[in-house]
Amino acid sequence: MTDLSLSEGKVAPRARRDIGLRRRYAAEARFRFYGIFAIALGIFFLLALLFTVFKGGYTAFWQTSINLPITFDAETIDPDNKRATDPGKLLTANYTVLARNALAEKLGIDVEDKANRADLKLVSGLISQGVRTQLRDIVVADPSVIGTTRNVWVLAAADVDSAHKGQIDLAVPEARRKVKDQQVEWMNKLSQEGMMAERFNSGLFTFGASSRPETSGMGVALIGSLYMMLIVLVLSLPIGVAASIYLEEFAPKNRMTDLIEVNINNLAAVPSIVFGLLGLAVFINFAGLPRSASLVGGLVLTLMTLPTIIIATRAALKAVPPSIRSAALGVGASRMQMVFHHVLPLAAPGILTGTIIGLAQALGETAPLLLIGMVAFVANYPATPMDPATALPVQIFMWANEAERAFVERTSGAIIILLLFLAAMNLAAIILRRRFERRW
Amino acid sequence: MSAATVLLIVLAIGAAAFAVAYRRAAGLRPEAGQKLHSRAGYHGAYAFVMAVLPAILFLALWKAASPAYVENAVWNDLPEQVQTAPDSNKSLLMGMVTSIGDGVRRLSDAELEQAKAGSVDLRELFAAKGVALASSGEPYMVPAAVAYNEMTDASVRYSGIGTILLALAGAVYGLTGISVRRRARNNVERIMLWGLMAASTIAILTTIGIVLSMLFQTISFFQSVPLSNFFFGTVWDPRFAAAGSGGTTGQFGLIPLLAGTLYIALVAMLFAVPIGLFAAIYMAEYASRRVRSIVKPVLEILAGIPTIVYGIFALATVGPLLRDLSAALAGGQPFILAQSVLTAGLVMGIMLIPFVSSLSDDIITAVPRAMHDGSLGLGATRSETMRRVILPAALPGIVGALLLTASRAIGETMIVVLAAGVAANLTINPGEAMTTITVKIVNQLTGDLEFTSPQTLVAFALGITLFAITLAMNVFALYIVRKYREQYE
Amino acid sequence: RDQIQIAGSSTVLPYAKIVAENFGEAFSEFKTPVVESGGSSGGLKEFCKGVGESTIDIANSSRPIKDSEVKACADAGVTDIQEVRIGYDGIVFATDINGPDWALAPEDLYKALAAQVIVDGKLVANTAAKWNEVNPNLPDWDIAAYIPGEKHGTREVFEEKLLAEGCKATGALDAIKATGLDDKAAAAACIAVRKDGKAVDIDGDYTETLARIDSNKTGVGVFGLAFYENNADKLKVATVSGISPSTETIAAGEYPVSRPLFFYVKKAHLGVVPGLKEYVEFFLSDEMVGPDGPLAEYGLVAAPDEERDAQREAFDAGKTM
Amino acid sequence: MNMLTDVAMEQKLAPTQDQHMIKIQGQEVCVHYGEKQALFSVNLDVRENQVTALIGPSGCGKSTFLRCLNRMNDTIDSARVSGTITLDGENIYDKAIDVVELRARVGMVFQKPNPFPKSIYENVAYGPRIHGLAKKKADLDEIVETSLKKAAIWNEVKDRLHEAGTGLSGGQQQRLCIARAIAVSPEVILMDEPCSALDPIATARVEELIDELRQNYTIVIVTHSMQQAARVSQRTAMFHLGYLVEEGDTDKMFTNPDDKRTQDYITGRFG
Amino acid sequence: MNMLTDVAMEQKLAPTQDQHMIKIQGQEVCVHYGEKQALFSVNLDVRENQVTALIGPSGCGKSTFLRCLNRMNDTIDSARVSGTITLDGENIYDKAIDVVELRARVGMVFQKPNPFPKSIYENVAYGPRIHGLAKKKADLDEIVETSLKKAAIWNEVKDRLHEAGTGLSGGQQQRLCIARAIAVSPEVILMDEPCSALDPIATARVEELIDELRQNYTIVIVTHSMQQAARVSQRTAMFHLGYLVEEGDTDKMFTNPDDKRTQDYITGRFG
Ligand SMILES: Nc1ncnc2c1ncn2[C@@H]1O[C@H](COP(=O)(O)OP(=O)(O)OP(=O)(O)O)[C@@H](O)[C@H]1O
Ligand SMILES: Nc1ncnc2c1ncn2[C@@H]1O[C@H](COP(=O)(O)OP(=O)(O)OP(=O)(O)O)[C@@H](O)[C@H]1O
Ligand SMILES: [Mg+2]
Ligand SMILES: [Mg+2]
Repeated sequence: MTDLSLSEGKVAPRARRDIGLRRRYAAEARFRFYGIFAIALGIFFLLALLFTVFKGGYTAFWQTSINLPITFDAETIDPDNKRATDPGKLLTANYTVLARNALAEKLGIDVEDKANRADLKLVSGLISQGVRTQLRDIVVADPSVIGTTRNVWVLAAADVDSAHKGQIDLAVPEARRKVKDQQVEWMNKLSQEGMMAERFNSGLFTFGASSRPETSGMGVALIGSLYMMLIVLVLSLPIGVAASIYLEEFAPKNRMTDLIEVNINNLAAVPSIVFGLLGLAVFINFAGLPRSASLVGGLVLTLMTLPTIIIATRAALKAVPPSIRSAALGVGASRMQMVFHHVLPLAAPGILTGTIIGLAQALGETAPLLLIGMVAFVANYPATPMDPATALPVQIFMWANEAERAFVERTSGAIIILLLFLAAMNLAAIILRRRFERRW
Repeated sequence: MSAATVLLIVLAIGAAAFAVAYRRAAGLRPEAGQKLHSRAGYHGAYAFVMAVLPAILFLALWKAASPAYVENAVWNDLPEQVQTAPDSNKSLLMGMVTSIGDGVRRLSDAELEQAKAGSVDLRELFAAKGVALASSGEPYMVPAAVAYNEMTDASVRYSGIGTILLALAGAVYGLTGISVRRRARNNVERIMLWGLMAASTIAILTTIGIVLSMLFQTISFFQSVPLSNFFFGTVWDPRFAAAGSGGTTGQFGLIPLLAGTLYIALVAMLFAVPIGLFAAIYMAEYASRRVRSIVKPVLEILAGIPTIVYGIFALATVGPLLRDLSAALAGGQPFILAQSVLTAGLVMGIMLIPFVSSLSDDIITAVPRAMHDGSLGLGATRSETMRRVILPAALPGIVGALLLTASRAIGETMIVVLAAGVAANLTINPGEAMTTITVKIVNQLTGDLEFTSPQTLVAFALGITLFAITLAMNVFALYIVRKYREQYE
Repeated sequence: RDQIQIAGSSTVLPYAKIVAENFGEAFSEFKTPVVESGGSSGGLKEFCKGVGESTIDIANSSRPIKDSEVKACADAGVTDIQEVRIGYDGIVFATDINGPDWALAPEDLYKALAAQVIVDGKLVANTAAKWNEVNPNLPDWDIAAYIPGEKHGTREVFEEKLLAEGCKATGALDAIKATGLDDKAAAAACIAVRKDGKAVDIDGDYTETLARIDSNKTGVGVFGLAFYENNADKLKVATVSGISPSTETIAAGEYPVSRPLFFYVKKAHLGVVPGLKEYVEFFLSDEMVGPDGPLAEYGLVAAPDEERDAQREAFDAGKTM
Repeated sequence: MNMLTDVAMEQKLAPTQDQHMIKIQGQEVCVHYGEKQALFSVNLDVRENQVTALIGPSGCGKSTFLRCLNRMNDTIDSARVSGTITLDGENIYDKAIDVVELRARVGMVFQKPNPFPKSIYENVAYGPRIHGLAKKKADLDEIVETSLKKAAIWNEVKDRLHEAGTGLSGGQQQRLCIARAIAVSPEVILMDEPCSALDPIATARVEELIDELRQNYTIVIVTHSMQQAARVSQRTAMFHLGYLVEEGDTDKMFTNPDDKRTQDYITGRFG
Repeated sequence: MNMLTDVAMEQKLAPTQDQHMIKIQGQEVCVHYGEKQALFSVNLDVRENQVTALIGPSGCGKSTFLRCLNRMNDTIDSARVSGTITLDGENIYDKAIDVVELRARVGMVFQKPNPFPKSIYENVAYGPRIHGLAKKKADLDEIVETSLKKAAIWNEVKDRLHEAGTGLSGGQQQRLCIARAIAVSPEVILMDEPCSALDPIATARVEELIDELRQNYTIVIVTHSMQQAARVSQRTAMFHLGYLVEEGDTDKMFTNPDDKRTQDYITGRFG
């Protein structure tokens, strides 16, 4: 239908201007490539890191255990039969011996024979010392088991666990390693009979700190970190956002606010351990809060996280276009309403990013906790944030410095747990952020 | 009445005030030509705040002030000779008195009489009750402790009553003036503004706290080490004096540490900023929503990995890799040591990537579309648009992000310890080891050395110095940002 | 407060942990004590903050408390301090398991690691690059020694027991004195370590040293005996002056490089903090610090019987410093 | 000189306008943007229940003056306003004045349409909501609907009330902003070129709306269209280079202006 | 039905236009925003060295069509364009086509003025600079000056070239954007209501400019002013609800339109 005019109008297009397209496209392609390259590099590093961590750590989630038919011998547990009157009796009984005897019997060693003392010591060495509390808990929970026989999976000792996982070089001379040849032989036997197996290491998540690798876990640290992150979130997000709002939206632009701004930026550069000093001075010495408590840890980390959140929030607030503000003011919104109804939601993605990064940093921080006594050995669960607790990175840090081989994989395992914790923590923020993201 | 119960009561009064005020305001019938100035909710909120805020402030002030007051009163009642005795340490003595006060509460009357009479050893008596005393104590302390207890009890009682009365008064005040023209919203917003202002002063308080918590030790450090030795010394070797200088105090040269700090941070920034910025640009401009929504949080994981993991990564992987690589390149002798500025900078840079990328991405995305369209409409390529229009418009925010990144680089410890070591060298070769101020702060604080020695105290001097240096850098950064700021629309 | 609070040396930490854990299990009426890490200095500093609920009860230390610290303590009201010596920590040199055997003497270490050595009777800066330059019996390895950082108590032991000895033995001490330094300065000069990167300070823990040796197979590291024993399948230990380190040789005083470990108890807290007295007694019992106890198993060199008895007696008698 | 003209004019016109009270009175209003002065001693009254049109070449200060009337200039850091402006006799630059209430009473439609990045419904409902004008959801729906209808955009958006306001065409955005402004039923409505992006039909509707609103409200409108000024306004003020050149009855201004510049501008012979 | 009208019209008009070649040809152009279709099979030609005016009620798809011509719709995520549009016979939606070059050839002035947050000078110099149109600083100064002069804003801004472009009045911003667009001397200039915020004098200047540019360039202009369309354009296209209702010689359109809707719209009887 337009053919007519087309055929009439068709002439050679006029010479095009040279606007350096080739060069500019090369630049464009380069630019784009840099972007892809940067992201790829970032992801590569992440994968490399994750790979090293996972490679070293996934084994920590399995723990060698031995399935033993344990006879809860009344003779051994409560020789004078006083448990009815003195419940403390059950707590102090010699449970270790029960497990040892059960295992010795399995391996065909006569417990009564004095000549077998050396062997019995080796047998004991197969079983974790933690068996004491394990069996005790069973008995205390249900004293009627006394006198019966039950199959119980008991933890193997840490060295046995390492050997079973192939982490100890069995080729080196026997004298130089912790696991003896006899023990290896028994281990093979037990494995073949299916009595020794690797089971999921739930203790890694539930146990508190311990000097024995096989009974040490992240339980206390998880609770401590949870408390601290809650405190940090509840305090630093509102305070940080409030401070940013004041500075960005309300404060007169003068020397004073410049001072505050510089100050906040500067706080971000203060080494984290200095915040520990501050926390020690202010919260413990001045305010009299208890040492090693996650409350103090949370407060210190809050102070440390604040600058990050404030800087991110201010940047996000600055980026909201002025027309939105005029629009709100124009319909008679007060500045407070303008900020809370319009500017803040639009700045939310940036604020959440700051929060994610700040919280992630707080979650991984050890140095400030050192001075307020949270880099510590804490075996009991904290009931409240006022009780002694540790934190995930602290536990990692402490395990990383342990001498025992079995702690090596646990260190990596702990890092994996920390990353999972981080991921769980960030997920909510990331979903929220996606909801708020909007282009105008 | 514990503080918690008082608080609960106050909150309950506030809630009641809110409800009443709300109903009253909602029931107001403005005359013709008049409008309700503030909505009922604001009237309610105002009444609530009036009821709760002064009461809580009062309680807090009382709690803060009363111990000092009580202590003073008790102290003044102590025997003259104690007060004026040359070796009497007030705080120590009062500490005893308060501890005894604690213990007195747990004593039976008979025991108390004994204690007053001085016929028992206070320390043993109290130890049995679970109260620690540093020394055996003096008999005169017991009556003082009893007085102390009475006064504190009274203080708690009065403060509770006072607080509740104040809350009631506040509630009444908040409720009385309710009228059509009352500016409840303005009042509530003014209070909110104060709240916001208070939040921003936390930064100042933190700063003051930081300086104060390091100042005294710093001063005592400089009493034993001359300023010039610290600020201009080029050798860091706190345990050894320079051969021939004769002193035994050691050398506390800041220069090598400062150089190391800046150098490592610089390398880290050189690595993280381009990568982070390009990643941000790619996510904001080129990537599809899906890719962006995955890549961004994935990169953010980098910021959350504990630094000790980075340290181990540097120590076990990156350092040896760089060393072997440089050895292969140079054919034999490696020119990069396993522990070097480069290793530390590189690994720290990895950690910093998300600081740049995520924050910048948010800022870039916030630049209005119209800017973008305006540039594309002129025939600019996307990269030109990005470089020349969007980035300049986003600059203030990006500079903020970069500042944060640089700050983090300066404050990092663990990576440096493991990747660059603790040896304080002064060199310009990035292939060699250096160390940073923060590393030394941590080291000197956590070691086995005497805590009163300059070797430990230097940590505080380092902390304050670093603080001052970064402050200067931030002032400069602020100046730069002001100069180049572009405000859109 | 129903929990004992302990802080201090990271060397003592593993032992304190073992005791604390066993204590918690054996005394079910008490909570397991909290043991903080953070260095002797930090621990003592907290210890000397004062008495009362908000302060710690015990400070672990890998060195004896210094006079200035005792004074600081007293200024803050901490006057009665009880010192407890728990045993000895052996310090060993080790190399990668696959290397040759090492036999070190203080002279070798001095010649290899000191800042200044004596060559032809003159004092010159140390330029030795290989171990066999120092002593032909040592392997042909580049000198790379991972020694404890200056913040560690171990470093002092290393300096006193090896460098100072080596300094004397090689005659450097006299040479240094000859340059006109007084005794103190000369002693300080003796223990100065070369700064050209051949001797690397390690401020982390022994795991870091182990990692260093892992990545540099010809490195020599300084370890605690306990750490070495836990990693005997990866490390080969060197003899010093012909003695191989072990709990026996150290206990017998044959192996020269060892140091005592301590903890300090606030007397004012005894009987106040529940379990504190029991904890200390439990710690000192042979069940724990004895030669067959778990601490020795972990690597602590138990003190001789008489010394342990003396410690127990001193504690029971309430002997303060 | 200007002043004299103004005063003279005022006196001349006064008798015909006594039925309309002065709603807003601007006296000696000067505005500076940083160093640059954008308005010079403007004296201008806005009468109740009338439409006042501000005309003048681009950049002469119309928007600036308009923004003074509800203190929107407060939001521009560099802007400084001097002189007095009274609303119902109260100085709106007084400390005691609550700007928020002022802006609720003096609504504004901006020159560049600036919808919130929210849904169309939320855009309109926002004002009534913060002022508590609707008790129930149904009331609010009602307000939104009437406002959109009055702004002549209801038909186009009624099926997409919950889509983003920023996804509208230019003219639609402008009408949305009008709807948003009238939804809070202010006493005075300031409109900065409300019809610039509108087609003739929509323009006619908006003009009708203005005429209708005039019964109850006071309206100040900036326009570049002489025709529009002539059609909708009762009084017209002519600005030039920051000065108020002339002000008076629209009929008179367009037929027999006092000032040469006005004459030139109206007849298109300006510049 | 539309189609038929189009063809008929085309044939009728063709003879009078052979001196002008077709510059842009749109065939069956449909645009969807997400689910919503905004343009329905539009067939429209733009002839070289002529001014084509797009008219139609607000929201009818004028801007949408305009934005198709230099593929600015690409930047809206939800927008999908189908059909073919050729520029000098090349399909601009072809893979081989380079959008950057296309946009350099087909410049655009947006409906909402969007100056960059840079100085006035930089705003104008931006285009020439990225395209490398000026070798020397002096050349660039020259380009900036002429562009600003052509856009009739030079006098107002010549003393403040280095102040921010965002600090201008609405009309000044609009003219700045015009200057920015012509500074790169594109072959085709798309103008989306370029005069909406301009006073009559400035409008006249811009119209003069358009007339002048027509000698060498091809211009497509969206306008709501019938007068303006009649004054400046040679051809007019009328849109309604996303359909191209009628297209033809401006003279004919305004005197004797074929379509009832056009007639109604022009005479203001629409809706
Ligand atoms: N980004 C978008 N997303 C969704 N719908 C859109 C978008 N932009 C425009 N529309 C819709 O497409 C239709 C045509 O819009 P267009 O902007 O082309 O109108 P117009 O003719 O330019 O109107 P005006 O004269 O008001 O500017 C309108 O109904 C509008 O609401
Ligand atoms: N934010 C600002 N900063 C600096 N100068 C400004 C600002 N806003 C306006 N101006 C200047 O003040 C003068 C008056 O501007 P105003 O916006 O009032 O003009 P106007 O009459 O509304 O013009 P238009 O019809 O083009 O919108 C103009 O010269 C303009 O450049
Ligand atoms: Mg204007
Ligand atoms: Mg449009």
